[in-house]
Amino acid sequence: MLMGLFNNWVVILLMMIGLYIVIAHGNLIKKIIGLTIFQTSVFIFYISMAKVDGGTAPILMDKITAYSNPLPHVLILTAIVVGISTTALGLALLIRIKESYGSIEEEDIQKQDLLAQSEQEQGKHDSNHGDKIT
Amino acid sequence: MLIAATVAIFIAMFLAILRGIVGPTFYDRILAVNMFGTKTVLLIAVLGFVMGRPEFLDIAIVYALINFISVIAVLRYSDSKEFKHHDNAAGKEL
Amino acid sequence: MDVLISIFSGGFLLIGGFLCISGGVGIMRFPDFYTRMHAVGITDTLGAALILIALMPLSTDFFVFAKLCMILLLTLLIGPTTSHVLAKAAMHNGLTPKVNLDAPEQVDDKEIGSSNS
Amino acid sequence: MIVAVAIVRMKDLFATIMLLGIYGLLSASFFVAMDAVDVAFTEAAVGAGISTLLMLVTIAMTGRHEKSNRHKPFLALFIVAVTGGLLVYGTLDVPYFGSADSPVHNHVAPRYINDSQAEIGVPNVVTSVLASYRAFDTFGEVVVIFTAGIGILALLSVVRRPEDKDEIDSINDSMHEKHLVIRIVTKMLIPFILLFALYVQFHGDFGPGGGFQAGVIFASAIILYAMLFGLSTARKVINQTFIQLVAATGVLLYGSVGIVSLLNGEKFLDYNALAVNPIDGQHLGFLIIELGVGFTVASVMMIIFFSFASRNEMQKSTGNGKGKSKSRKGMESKSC
Repeated sequence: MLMGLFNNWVVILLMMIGLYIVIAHGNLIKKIIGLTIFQTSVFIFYISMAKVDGGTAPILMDKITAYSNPLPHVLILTAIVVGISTTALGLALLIRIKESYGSIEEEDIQKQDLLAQSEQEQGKHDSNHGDKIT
Repeated sequence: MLIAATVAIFIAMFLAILRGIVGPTFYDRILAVNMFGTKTVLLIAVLGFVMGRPEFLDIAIVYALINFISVIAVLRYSDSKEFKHHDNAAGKEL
Repeated sequence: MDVLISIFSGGFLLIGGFLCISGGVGIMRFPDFYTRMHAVGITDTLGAALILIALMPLSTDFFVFAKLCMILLLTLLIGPTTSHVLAKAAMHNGLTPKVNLDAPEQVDDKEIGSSNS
Repeated sequence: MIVAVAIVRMKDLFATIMLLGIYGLLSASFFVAMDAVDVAFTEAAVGAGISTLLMLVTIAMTGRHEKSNRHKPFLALFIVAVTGGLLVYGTLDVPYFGSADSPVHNHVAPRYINDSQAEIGVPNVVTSVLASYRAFDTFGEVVVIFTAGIGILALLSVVRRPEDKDEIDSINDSMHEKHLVIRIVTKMLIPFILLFALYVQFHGDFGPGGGFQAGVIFASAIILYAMLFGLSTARKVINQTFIQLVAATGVLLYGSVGIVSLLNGEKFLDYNALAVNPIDGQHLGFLIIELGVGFTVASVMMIIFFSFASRNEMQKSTGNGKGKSKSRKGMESKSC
């Protein structure tokens, strides 16, 4: 009875692992891997939805009556290729981040940002001060 | 017989995954991935015959090729000094 | 004829499956990388070849047969190549084989191992 | 079987990538078991091959060690647990796995399965849905891929200076001097891979395959070549501008089919207008559209790989040439 829902639970487990990685890890590559896992869980959900008991692959042949549902296959087929290109875009951004910040840890980047911001403000403050004096 | 072969392949795959997770050195992991890929090729070929749709063999060919490519890619991009150093350390820990 | 074919392919499948499992056990149980690679490299290629040969007489279509032949060729070509490259890369990057220092018969090995490390 | 891999996934950084490779293979074999042959095809080529490769190149550039501190793991765990609980509660209403009467199978799918043979004349239903019934959708996907390729080009494109070239060449030489065996095997394999890609491209109507898969396989052959014989050699074979041109041509080819059918007085991307006999028109439309998709996907994958790899080599060469590296780093930081 409950075995019928087993595949959904596997999907949810995978999805939650992906979500956990995205939230809890500071490393940006790790975050992208988490996103990939999340993505794959959605793929698996669609594909397992398309399965029909006793059906085979949706390539029409004589003597076969039951096929799995082709529509989710189509959606996922394109989604995989789009997924890889977006992942690649993310990785490209990541390389640029590494080049300009020297790190791909979230905390380091935030620290550097704060530092730069405070320096800027300091600079403004100083210049204001100078203006007042003169 | 087909079923027996499938089960055997499954067991081998499981062991390969374990080695991939445990594997102390970097090369152990590549080895595990490679073995896993070969087993996947076999699994798909056998599954195609079990299900009576031998058209699946196309996928098996792709797997064999991709397996080769990914092993080469791993070796090509792991040749930097950082890896060397790290693996030396790991090898001595063994 | 049918019986012959099924016995033939069944036997090959069994041997292939056995080889796969033994390779799996080998990758888990052996002590260091090179012995593991030895286990996997041999059983993988032979097991794959045996299973593919076993599937050949079961195929009904000529195309299926041709594809099986292709996969067989590919595995025979790729398997040894990858193990060769792996071993070479590991050696090149300074991963030394583990040598049993206690065994009295392996004095030569010991010397080699010590000179390597 | 999938759970086993999934749980152990959050360990150190480099091992995760290897595990990601295994994970890709595993999910692809799951797709085979679920009858989704075409999807398994794509996932095999993409998930196990290309994405692992890209991750590796990135890691080679950014370093493999992860800082161990995670911020607020308990809060994250709590959020995850609550969301997961809600989702599990939601699944109680979902139809059981494999049941034939669930709403998914009763909407448009029966029509695709029953009528596509008569309307389109192609045995692979997935291909006919992809390229005919939902052609507009697929057009969108192709454009997205094209855009991603352009984005990566904009982010990572390398301006080549003449003095860089010698260093890069010397790196390449040292790289492939030592791999004699693998080079010979690769030389034997590459024509086979290219041929197989073409087979997948044109056999997509009858078996698993089509433009997306063929594009990825074709690109992987070129990538293999570039990895072993050096980027500059590969660039001599297929130069960058040519690839970019091909990517644009693919999208244009797809779009122009739509325009032609518009001009013939039918709807956008309605292939019946392409020939006198509707079925012939469909076949023609399929051929052109799959070609367009294949062109775009293959060249975008190559663009992605080339820009990643040349970035990598540029960093390497700046590391090697010590005298020049300072000034160049200064320039880089300025440009950033």
